[in-house]
Amino acid sequence: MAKLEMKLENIKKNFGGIQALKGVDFDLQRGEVHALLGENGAGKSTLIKIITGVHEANEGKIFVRDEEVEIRTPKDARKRGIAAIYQELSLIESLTVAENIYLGNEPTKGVMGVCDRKTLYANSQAYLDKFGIDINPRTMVSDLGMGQKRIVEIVKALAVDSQILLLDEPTTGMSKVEVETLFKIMNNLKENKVTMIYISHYLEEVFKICDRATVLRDGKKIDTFVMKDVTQAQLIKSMIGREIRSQRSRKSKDLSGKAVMLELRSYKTDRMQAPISFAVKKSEILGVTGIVGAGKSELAHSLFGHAKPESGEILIRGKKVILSSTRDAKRYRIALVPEDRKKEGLFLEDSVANNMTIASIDQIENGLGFLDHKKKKKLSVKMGESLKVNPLRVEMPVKNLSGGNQQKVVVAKWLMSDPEIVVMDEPTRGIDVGAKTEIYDLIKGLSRKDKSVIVMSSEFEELMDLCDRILVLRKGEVVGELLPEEVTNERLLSLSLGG
Amino acid sequence: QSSSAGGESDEVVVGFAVSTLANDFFVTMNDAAIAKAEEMGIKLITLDAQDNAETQATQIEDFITKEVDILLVNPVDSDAVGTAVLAANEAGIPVITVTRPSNLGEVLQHLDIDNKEAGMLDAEQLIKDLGGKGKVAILEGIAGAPSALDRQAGFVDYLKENAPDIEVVTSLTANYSREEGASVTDDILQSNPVLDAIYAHNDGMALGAVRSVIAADRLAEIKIYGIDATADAVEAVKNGEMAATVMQQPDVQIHMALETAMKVLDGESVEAKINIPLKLITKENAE
Amino acid sequence: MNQNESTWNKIAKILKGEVGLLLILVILCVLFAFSSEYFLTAKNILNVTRQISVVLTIAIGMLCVILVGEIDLSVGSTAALAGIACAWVMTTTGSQSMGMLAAVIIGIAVGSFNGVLTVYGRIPSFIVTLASMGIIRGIGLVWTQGKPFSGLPESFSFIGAKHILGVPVSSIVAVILLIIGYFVLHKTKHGVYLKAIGANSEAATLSTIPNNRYKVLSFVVVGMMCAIGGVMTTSKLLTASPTACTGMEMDVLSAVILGGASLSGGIGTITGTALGALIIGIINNGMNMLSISPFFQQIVKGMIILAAVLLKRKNSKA
Amino acid sequence: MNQNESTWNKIAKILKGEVGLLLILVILCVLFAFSSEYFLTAKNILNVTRQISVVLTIAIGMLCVILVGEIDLSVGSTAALAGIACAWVMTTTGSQSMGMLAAVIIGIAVGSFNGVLTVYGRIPSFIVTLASMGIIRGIGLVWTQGKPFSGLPESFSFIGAKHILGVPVSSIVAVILLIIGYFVLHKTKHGVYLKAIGANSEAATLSTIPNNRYKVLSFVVVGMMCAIGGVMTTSKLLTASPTACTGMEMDVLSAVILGGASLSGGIGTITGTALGALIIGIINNGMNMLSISPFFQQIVKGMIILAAVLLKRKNSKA
Ligand SMILES: Nc1ncnc2c1ncn2[C@@H]1O[C@H](COP(=O)(O)OP(=O)(O)OP(=O)(O)O)[C@@H](O)[C@H]1O
Ligand SMILES: Nc1ncnc2c1ncn2[C@@H]1O[C@H](COP(=O)(O)OP(=O)(O)OP(=O)(O)O)[C@@H](O)[C@H]1O
Ligand SMILES: [Mg+2]
Ligand SMILES: [Mg+2]
Repeated sequence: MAKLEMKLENIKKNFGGIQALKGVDFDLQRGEVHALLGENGAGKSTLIKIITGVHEANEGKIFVRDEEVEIRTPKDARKRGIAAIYQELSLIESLTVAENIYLGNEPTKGVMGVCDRKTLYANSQAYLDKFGIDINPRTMVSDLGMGQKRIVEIVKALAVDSQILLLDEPTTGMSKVEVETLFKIMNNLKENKVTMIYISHYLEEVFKICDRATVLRDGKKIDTFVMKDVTQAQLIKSMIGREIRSQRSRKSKDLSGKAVMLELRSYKTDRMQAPISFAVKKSEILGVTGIVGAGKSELAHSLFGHAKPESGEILIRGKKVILSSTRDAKRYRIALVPEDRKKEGLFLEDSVANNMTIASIDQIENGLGFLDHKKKKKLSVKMGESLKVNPLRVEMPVKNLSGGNQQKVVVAKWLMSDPEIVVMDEPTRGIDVGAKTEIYDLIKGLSRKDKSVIVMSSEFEELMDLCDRILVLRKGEVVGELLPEEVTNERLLSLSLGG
Repeated sequence: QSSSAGGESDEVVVGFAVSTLANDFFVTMNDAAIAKAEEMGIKLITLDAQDNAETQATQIEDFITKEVDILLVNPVDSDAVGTAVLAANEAGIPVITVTRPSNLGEVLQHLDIDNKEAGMLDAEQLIKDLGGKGKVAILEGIAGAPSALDRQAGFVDYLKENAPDIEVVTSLTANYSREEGASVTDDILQSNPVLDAIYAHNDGMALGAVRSVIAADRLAEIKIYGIDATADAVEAVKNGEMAATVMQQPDVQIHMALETAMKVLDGESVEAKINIPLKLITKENAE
Repeated sequence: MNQNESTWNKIAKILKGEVGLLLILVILCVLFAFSSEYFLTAKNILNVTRQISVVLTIAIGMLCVILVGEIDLSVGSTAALAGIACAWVMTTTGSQSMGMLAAVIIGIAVGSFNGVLTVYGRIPSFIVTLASMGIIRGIGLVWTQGKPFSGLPESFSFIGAKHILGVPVSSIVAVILLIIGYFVLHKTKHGVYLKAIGANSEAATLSTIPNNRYKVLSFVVVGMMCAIGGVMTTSKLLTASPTACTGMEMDVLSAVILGGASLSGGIGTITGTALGALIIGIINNGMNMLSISPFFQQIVKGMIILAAVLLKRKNSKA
Repeated sequence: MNQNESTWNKIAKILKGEVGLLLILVILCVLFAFSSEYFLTAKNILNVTRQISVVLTIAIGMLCVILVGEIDLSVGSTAALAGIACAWVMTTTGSQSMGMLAAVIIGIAVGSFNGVLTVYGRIPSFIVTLASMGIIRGIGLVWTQGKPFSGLPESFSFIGAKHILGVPVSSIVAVILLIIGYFVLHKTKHGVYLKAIGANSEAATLSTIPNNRYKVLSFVVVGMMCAIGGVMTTSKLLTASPTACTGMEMDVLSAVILGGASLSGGIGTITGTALGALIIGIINNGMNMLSISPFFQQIVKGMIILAAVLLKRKNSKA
């Protein structure tokens, strides 16, 4: 049997009343990539954070290379050769890309801690080049798109010379292209005997890169599988305790009788590299994809009145409109589920109920303008149930939810406002296999009710499942428009990449 | 009607509401008050309003609540103290004011220091020293502070009347602070290659000016005048760094106030107003 | 064990907030009551409420500004200028209500000025209000030529110095404003919006909250509160001094922050602010009652504040 | 066009930062130079640098504290107490270096006190330093019985009042400290850490930065800078006054914030801070040169600051 790199025994963790981990055993063999699977809120991130010293376990033992260790702070973890990519972005927006990559790990000269800038920037550039991604290491992180930030985060973890690398949903918001690069790098690391834990809700990825998989459910370990000997359906069943149907429709809806709801004509903002034109009909689900930095989010913001337009026009129901603020957008019954839940979507310290209702707060006002807390609670519980938010404690601060459940709150917030046009930027980021179906059903339900839905996503499968039409963006330009019948993974990929 | 505070039946309790203890002059006054009270067997409570009229009103209220036997008030502002004095009247607590009067209410005695006169005394000496001709710069106290307004008016009016050939080249505030006195003087020295005198509304600023003038090596040509006669300033006058300062005898003033207080409590009648004589301190009479 | 812990946690949670402050207040009162017979009398306590009424009034507005993540350093100057305007208009027109109207107009004008420059000029509010603090103080000084504006009619002292059934009118005004503030901030969407803007302005914008309008509005509110505070002060002293309320910004900020608000925005309550102001008022009053000598007062006050906050923390950790 | 835009954008970006401040400075200098012949002389400019040297020195430390997202209101009191300690030890032992050592010890002690209470006591630094501001001022007052401590030897005026080759010694000290500060904050990892802590303390922890240690350290640094500032002031006036440096916190904060730092942490530069202090110093000096009357000075100063910052913003938008 292979040597153990790390072993966890009976790890327990509770947050206040919530028992996140209920005695988890886990072992990690040297040189393997070990997947950690489970529904939203199963306890995956918590386990990672215990290993890296962000949280301290209430009970249990950690062994690293057969030696029992205490890991109290991230620094302790780093001393043991453990590095991590966390689920939520942990970059400093006001520092440059390179400074972020080497934060806490700066190349220095002399005793004073003088930064060796040359090495800093050269090494960062080298790492970034590996991803073939066009990011200048001197740019501020605040100027990057979400996907680019993810890549910086990955590079940051790689820059630490680690023996154990923990990756918590590293590929959310990345397109196939970047995922492939990541896998190449991971394979490389594997050859160098780096051991990895890999968390993802994309099972195809897990089958591609992982050797074994451990499934958590409800804070308990269910089982550990060897990937060679298991099927996707088996894994899913073990994760959620039931099977789910696959649901490729791959047929165009008949939209011929539908009126055009929204149209862009040579529209361009100050950050777009090229003008963009397209139209969406009532009840249509339009997909928009492209690689990291292609301009999906900028388009999403534009449709919600949160960008600086330079030229072109937007028409709603055939009438020219000016969306100069998010208020305007709301007036035209447009909704946006933003991409970066931490920065754009949530008030982390505030309660789940407040987060869900804030964009449609008028609904819970009584005649005198006072807030009806009972109604607020009722509405949020209802919405929370339909999206399977777990645990559903609407008075709890939203920061105490797991990543996937936080994402559900963001989606909930906008569905509450009963919009006509729904723009969703990576709506299923970090959402588990089971709950994704719920969201897809919701989107389809919107479409049945004659609403228009625009979904920005870097996940091709998702779009192929869901959309009536897919636009492919490259450098801000529409380079392709595909109907469900003609869509294949390869076509999407080659269009995204160009050439 | 000697009521009592703090439970000790016979002790006379005097509340002293002082405008600010961030100023030598009033620190000296307070020290003298403490010494004198001890000597007279009086219990003295001092509260410092830190030059804030609202705080002072509050403190006087608190004295009234504590049922002190008599109030010595050194108003931050003669107008603003009025309502508090009225409240004391209403509570039957006798009030004596020192340094500044109260413009409202019934005050048994006011021991006055005429700030205008202090400015005049400096002006008089300055005219003498300069031979009626020259350029003078002024360092003002806190903008809008009553003492600053009076010290300015007394000085400037006297000059205007008696020495039209003396020009006030600039008049800037240094907020009664020694540091600002020095740095504002730095600026004055830069923009006035020719300058014969500096008049400061208090000794703190004057002493700051002294440091600045010494640093610029212009002490021989520039004479410096202050008000308050603090120990440092008298020393400076003695060794020729300052030309003059005005003694307002805060210790004498507070001694008299305390004596008045005892008289009032004994039922004797007292004079409504007492002027504390001012004294110009120059090298000749500095001790 | 689990059960136990969760009850503990609950208590800790409450203690962290207002109840912790209430506890401090009670402890202080007990201490002072044992040391001075004059302290715990209805008269003295009412007196304290009057003493803090101006700070309290302005703190309501300051809380709004702090909630959205801004700051207003010009409150003292604004209160003073509003007082002057009130006194001047009152003596000129002979009408008290005209005077108060003038004060409110000044307050709104200053608030709009600060708000518009902060929001649309995109200048940090610290800089804007630091500048306007000086400008407004200067205007007051120039207007009055540096001299207090006195000789106001005795009838005008109603708001600042009179009582209704033994309760000071200014305390009543402050309490009414507090109640209104409480409702607006904690029971309507406006409060939710203000907190949201301060907690995460980007997310607030994307939640279709009109950030800019609310920010300007909160400056206008603080301006109006300053106006009321300025009128109270003028009424109490029957004098409008151009140097009134100097340093008021620190007193107000102390109350708000001690009350649990965060300088970086998004966090804070009206009840906390009220308790914060009350604690500071009680400390000041208690020390005067105990005749603590002036030089020692600052030391003692600092120590009490630290001890109190530490005690609160300690409890909330348990 | 795209090309063009990016150059524009670049210029705008620089203008947003220090160059914008530099521009303001130049414009102010030109304006004042036209209005007063004495303004733009080497002597006067050196004079300004000496006048701002204390603010500048303390601002270096304040910047560290602001960068990590905290604040220090006790700087003025600390400087005063350090000055008193220096004067007392100096006259007692007869040794100037012992005096300065005493000042530095006071600075470190106060800084540690503030830092430890903020970080390990988990009390907002606004409250901690508000309390310590009072405590320290009180200690100074009790120590000196409220009277200035004078009669220091003339030789001690070297740091505060003397020149080397025509340049004020205190300016030289401040510039040396600035250069050290520049290197530490902008060239070593320590500066990066401070910014990271202030911008996102959670992320900083995840990046293995010892947040607590750095926070305490930055309070110690500001304490030490206060000590140096206190010694400078004492040396200049040959007097240690217990009320020295009152309100200094506002002057220092103004310089830091005008220099582009953000009160919520993570943003700020040494060069910006230096320019901020210089701009305020130049405004004060220029107005004195022009003999603008005290009542108007506050108005003019506020207006200039607003105009300057607006101008900068306007440019940075282009
Ligand atoms: N700081 C916290 N306070 C309270 N509860 C928490 C906290 N962090 C996590 N939890 C709870 O612990 C449980 C496990 O969360 P965790 O983040 O580990 O889930 P996860 O498996 O990573 O889910 P996801 O797939 O959504 O990321 C959840 O119920 C969550 O609500
Ligand atoms: N705040 C910003 N400031 C400057 N440039 C930005 C900003 N946000 C995004 N960009 C740039 O605009 C371009 C489009 O980014 P956008 O975020 O729209 O891409 P995306 O397709 O959504 O990619 P992702 O997969 O990263 O979400 C990118 O080159 C990005 O660097
Ligand atoms: Mg997770
Ligand atoms: Mg995007």
